[in-house]
Amino acid sequence: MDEGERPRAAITIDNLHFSYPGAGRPLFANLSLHLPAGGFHALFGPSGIGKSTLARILAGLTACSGRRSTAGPVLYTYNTERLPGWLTIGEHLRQVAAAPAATTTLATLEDRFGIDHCLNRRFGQLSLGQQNRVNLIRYLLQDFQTLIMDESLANVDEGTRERIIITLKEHYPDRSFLYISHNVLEVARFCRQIILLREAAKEPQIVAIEGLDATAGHPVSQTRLERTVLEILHAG
Amino acid sequence: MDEGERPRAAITIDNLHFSYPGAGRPLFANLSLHLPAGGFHALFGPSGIGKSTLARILAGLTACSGRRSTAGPVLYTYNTERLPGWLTIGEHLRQVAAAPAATTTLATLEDRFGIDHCLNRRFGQLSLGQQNRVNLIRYLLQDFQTLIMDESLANVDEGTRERIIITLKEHYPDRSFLYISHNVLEVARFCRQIILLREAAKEPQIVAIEGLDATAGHPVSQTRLERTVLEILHAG
Amino acid sequence: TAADEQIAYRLKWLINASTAGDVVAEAEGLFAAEGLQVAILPGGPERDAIREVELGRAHFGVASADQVIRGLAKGAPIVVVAQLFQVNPLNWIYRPEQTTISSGDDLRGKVIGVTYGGNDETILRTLLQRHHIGEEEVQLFSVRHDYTPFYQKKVDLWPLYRNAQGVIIGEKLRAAGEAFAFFNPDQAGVRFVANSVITSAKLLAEKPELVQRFTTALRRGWQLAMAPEHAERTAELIHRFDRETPLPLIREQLALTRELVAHPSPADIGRIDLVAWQETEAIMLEQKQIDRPVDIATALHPLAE
Amino acid sequence: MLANRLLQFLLLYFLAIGGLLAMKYLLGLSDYVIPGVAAMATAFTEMAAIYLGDLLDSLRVALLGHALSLLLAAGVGILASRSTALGSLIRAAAYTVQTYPIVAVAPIIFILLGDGLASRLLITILVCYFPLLLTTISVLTEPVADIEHFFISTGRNRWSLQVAIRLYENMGKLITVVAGSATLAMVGTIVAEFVAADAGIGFSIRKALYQSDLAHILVALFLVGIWTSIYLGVLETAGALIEKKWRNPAGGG
Amino acid sequence: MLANRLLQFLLLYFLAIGGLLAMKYLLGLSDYVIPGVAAMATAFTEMAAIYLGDLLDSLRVALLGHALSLLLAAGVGILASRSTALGSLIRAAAYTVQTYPIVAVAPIIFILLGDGLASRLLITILVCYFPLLLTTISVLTEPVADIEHFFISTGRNRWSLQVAIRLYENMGKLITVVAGSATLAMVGTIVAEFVAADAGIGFSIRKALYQSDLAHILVALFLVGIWTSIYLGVLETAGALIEKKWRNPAGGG
Ligand SMILES: Nc1ncnc2c1ncn2[C@@H]1O[C@H](COP(=O)(O)OP(=O)(O)OP(=O)(O)O)[C@@H](O)[C@H]1O
Ligand SMILES: Nc1ncnc2c1ncn2[C@@H]1O[C@H](COP(=O)(O)OP(=O)(O)OP(=O)(O)O)[C@@H](O)[C@H]1O
Ligand SMILES: [Mg+2]
Ligand SMILES: [Mg+2]
Repeated sequence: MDEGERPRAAITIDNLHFSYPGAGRPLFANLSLHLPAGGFHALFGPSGIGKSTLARILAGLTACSGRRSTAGPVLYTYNTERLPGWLTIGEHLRQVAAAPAATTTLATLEDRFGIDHCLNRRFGQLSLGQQNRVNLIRYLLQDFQTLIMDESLANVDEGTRERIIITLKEHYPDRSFLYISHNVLEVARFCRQIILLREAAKEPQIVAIEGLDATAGHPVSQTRLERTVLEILHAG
Repeated sequence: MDEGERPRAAITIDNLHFSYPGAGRPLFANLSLHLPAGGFHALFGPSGIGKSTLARILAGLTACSGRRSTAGPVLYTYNTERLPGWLTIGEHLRQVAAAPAATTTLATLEDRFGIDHCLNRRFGQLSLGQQNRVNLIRYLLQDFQTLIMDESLANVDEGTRERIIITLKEHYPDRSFLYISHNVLEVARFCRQIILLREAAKEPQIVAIEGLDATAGHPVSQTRLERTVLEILHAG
Repeated sequence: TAADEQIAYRLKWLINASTAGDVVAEAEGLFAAEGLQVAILPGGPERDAIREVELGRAHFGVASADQVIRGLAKGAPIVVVAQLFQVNPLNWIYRPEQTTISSGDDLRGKVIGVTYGGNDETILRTLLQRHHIGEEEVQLFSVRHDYTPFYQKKVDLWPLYRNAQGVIIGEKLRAAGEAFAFFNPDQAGVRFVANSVITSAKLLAEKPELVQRFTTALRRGWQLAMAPEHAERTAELIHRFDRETPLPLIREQLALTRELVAHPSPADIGRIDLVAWQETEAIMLEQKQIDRPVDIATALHPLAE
Repeated sequence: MLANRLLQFLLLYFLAIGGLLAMKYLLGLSDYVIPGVAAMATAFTEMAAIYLGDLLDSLRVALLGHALSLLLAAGVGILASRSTALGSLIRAAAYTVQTYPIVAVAPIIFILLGDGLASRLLITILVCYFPLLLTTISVLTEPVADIEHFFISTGRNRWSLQVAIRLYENMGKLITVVAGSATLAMVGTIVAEFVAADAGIGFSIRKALYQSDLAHILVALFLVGIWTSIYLGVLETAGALIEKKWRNPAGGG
Repeated sequence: MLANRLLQFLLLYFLAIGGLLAMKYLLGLSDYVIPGVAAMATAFTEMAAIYLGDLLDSLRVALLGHALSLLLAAGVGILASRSTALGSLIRAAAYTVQTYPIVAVAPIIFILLGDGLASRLLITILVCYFPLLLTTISVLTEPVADIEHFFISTGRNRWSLQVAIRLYENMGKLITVVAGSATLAMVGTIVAEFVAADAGIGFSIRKALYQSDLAHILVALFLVGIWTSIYLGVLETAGALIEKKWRNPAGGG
């Protein structure tokens, strides 16, 4: 796990082996992954395949035996995080907004994420999807090169979710995102690269598929979308 | 909240008014809802609109001012529930399987839900989607007439989720399900009635839309699906 | 033998030189010679031999005279069968370099340690009254387990048992090169009976010979313990229980105990001093420690040998 | 809550008195072993006013001692929950001090602090702080991962913040223990007065004990019980209000 | 953990002794106020073996008392956490009993239980159980909604299950408090021996106290500290093992 020559990828991992203590077969056997620098990418695969585990390894939160190198700070956020209870949402967000510039970003994000009317409530008084969004916003205010979003929008409705993804791509063109989601259409439409995680028995365990990387200005055609979706489903 | 003449609906609620203490405007103003008896239905709407709140009211978990009547026991399950930590999943499920008949049901469900290889692990050792599925299974083993599933499959991949929904419809044809999900395609395809929850300002606050009620034997055409999806999106 | 009667004997305090006779009676087989198997139970501040005797938990016990009189005033059915100390060992230690006490009058203006509720309080108050010293003319200091305030010279006079702590504390002061002396209330004219042996009126009525045998063995034990030629052996026996006190100090304690117990002569060991008891009762009445006379003579049962 | 506590105490107290009296009359015990009703009544009328004065004196110390114990437990708990060598040493010190019975350390306390309020307070605190400390440590050493993750990841995990998070998340538990420890403050004060003071209800109990005066002791225990119930009831009510104000009902599933 | 505890104790003990000696020489206090090094050494060589025997005797009682306190606290805590009138009364009783200083109730205990192990154990338990009780109550009265919801909804919410859930979810906290309360068991035993027994280290401390022998007391406190550190260390190690075995690391987010 050394930071050798500056990698072109946001995160590189080679030769990863991992199993949970007590588990029979390894979860990852000789896995290698290169998350491209910049862009909105997906980590995709069926439930229980190891996405969250891999995400935590990529973020350096779980120790592993592979070689890992990163370009810049990597943050990992997940959908069941909570905020401290003694502050209102608004107070908390203002407190964690890193730089002065972040304050204006914050206002934009609050508006685009549709949480501006919740700001003087506590975290426990929000709906699940509101909690998801508030949590994501505070990570966006931080100093990161790569942000791993583990089901960070799982409880948000599709319309809002699309608006959020597009906002991210507009506002953070130079950062790398790794988005974990179970929505194949969304992933196919909005992601640049879809990293498909498969069982440890399959070789290679990881397949990278090109997504359509849609933005507000560049919607994608129904046919291309269907083709990509099929490609993803077949590769899994 | 009396159980008057036996209603034809699984749950009926009339004249519901509700606001959270301290909140400015009411969440529900004069809302009425009739959940049809039998069938797989959805409660749909944007994040923060009040689905979870309404679901808890329907289940009798939150006190309210409306008239509520139900046909048979109503259960409410949500995605962040947990199992006791000292039992393995298998032990827990066997313990809560209500009747002897439930044991065979259990085996089928474990298989169809794809959690049969997790049975001798603890809840904390499961992935999110596995946790979702295990939690749902135990509710299915109970004595209920209506089951409200609040984002119960939110962290499960689409393939598994469809298999689960189809299994539910096959195995429990006489029961009523109220499914809360943010996936409009899924809801349109599999649900019989889609109860659309809108802002309190709109009149009526609830709109019921006919879904396609697909089963394993009766897939639905792409055009009908698109039409229903559009109908839902426009009504919202 | 199996025929031996099992007797529980509750002391007032821990086993030390003040219980020499009790230990010797047991260890030298004097109880056994009377057909008694006696369990000697150490006492303490939370122990109350009168209660235990009344409840039948103990057959005999040691209590101070003020405890006995107070118990009688509240109807406790107990009797006194022997008096262990002919002279009350309660003294006040002081540093003559700092404090001069030649008579009770000299207490005026002093800081005097007192155990509130203890018999030293009664004795002290009587002393003050007899010498016409008002409460405001002295400073009373509440005494507790440890001697720190006396060591730190915050208190002029500190109450203790002359034959027990008196020796130990004296040794410490001597080691530090400090002079010390004792103020004895007896010399200032206050006679207040100390420890005596009690049993229940019921036991005395039902088994007078048992009480007789016990008292006899006990008196012999004390006579043996106080005999100078037996002193070394007595000291060793006490040391078995009282390991914290070095043997030389125990010997010194024994010598002092002899002066208080075999007073004026060894023949007086165990003697119940009626006059002293009556004076004790009078003091307690005077100090409002009891609200009515108990006619102490009726509770005293000196048993002829 | 308060009225309840008082009623419960009265019920228990008179049950206990009833038990003692039953024992007295069944076994035919003298007033010395267990005082009769008349003796108890006399003791009450004679001593209640005097003891009430003593008790109020003690209560002052108990309140102050309780407050200081809370501060001490919070302070030591916070320091001790740090996984540094110093934190570990402070924890060891807090535990070691607690191991020693007050009576054994009393001479040292008197040498260090002399007589008077300081010693009395210190002893009260020594009796009262430990359960509070244990709770504080147990709460502060258990991570609240789903809240702390963000602060750790973003390098914001100041130590004070971590303490705040863990205390806040366990507020209900803390309030229960803080209110409950009120009784320990009371017992600490009484013990202190027992070994150290020449004032307060503990001192009065000691005097009664020396004279084997159970009737007086029962009067004192009655007053102690009444006042502790009140103190406890007030704290519990206050705790419930705090919880209600600070913690809002959790949002929908 | 164990070695650490011992080292820390030794460090603290000798720091404290150093402090006392510094005070002695700075203030010119005589040997009977604070014994000199020579006196301490003599006391140690003379008494260590004797006190060790006493201590082992006490440890037996402390272990038993600790175990019984755990049972009592669990039992009373479980009963008291029920929101019934009986539960509330039991809780009030537990609090009231705690309010009374042992020394005041000791005579009553002796009347009821007589001498011997029973009284000694009861006093140990009375000193030790309360912090455990407070923690138990605080844990048992706080719902774990996301686990309990299922059992409540399906009418399965037996009371024993609820207790199991809440205890299990708070195992880390409970272990900290249980291990920590070992020191209270030790102090409870010593107090019991102080007022009640004719054996044990508490009894020896009392004798030393009556002889005003600080050097002996310091030897006794040394041994008490050593053994409590060992006991505590063993419990903490055991607790860590239990937690590791029972609680598995949480799954991915
Ligand atoms: N602590 C653990 N001990 C043992 N096995 C575990 C542990 N945590 C997770 N697992 C298993 O490892 C596998 C991968 O889990 P992970 O949470 O990474 O899956 P995932 O791809 O994120 O699934 P989901 O989409 O459901 O969140 C799963 O089969 C899970 O059961
Ligand atoms: N305890 C509370 N106090 C005040 N407002 C609350 C509370 N809980 C929820 N709300 C608000 O009530 C509204 C409805 O919340 P609810 O959880 O029912 O939404 P939802 O439709 O389930 O949303 P989601 O899809 O995000 O789960 C939201 O705007 C939320 O912020
Ligand atoms: Mg996951
Ligand atoms: Mg919701």
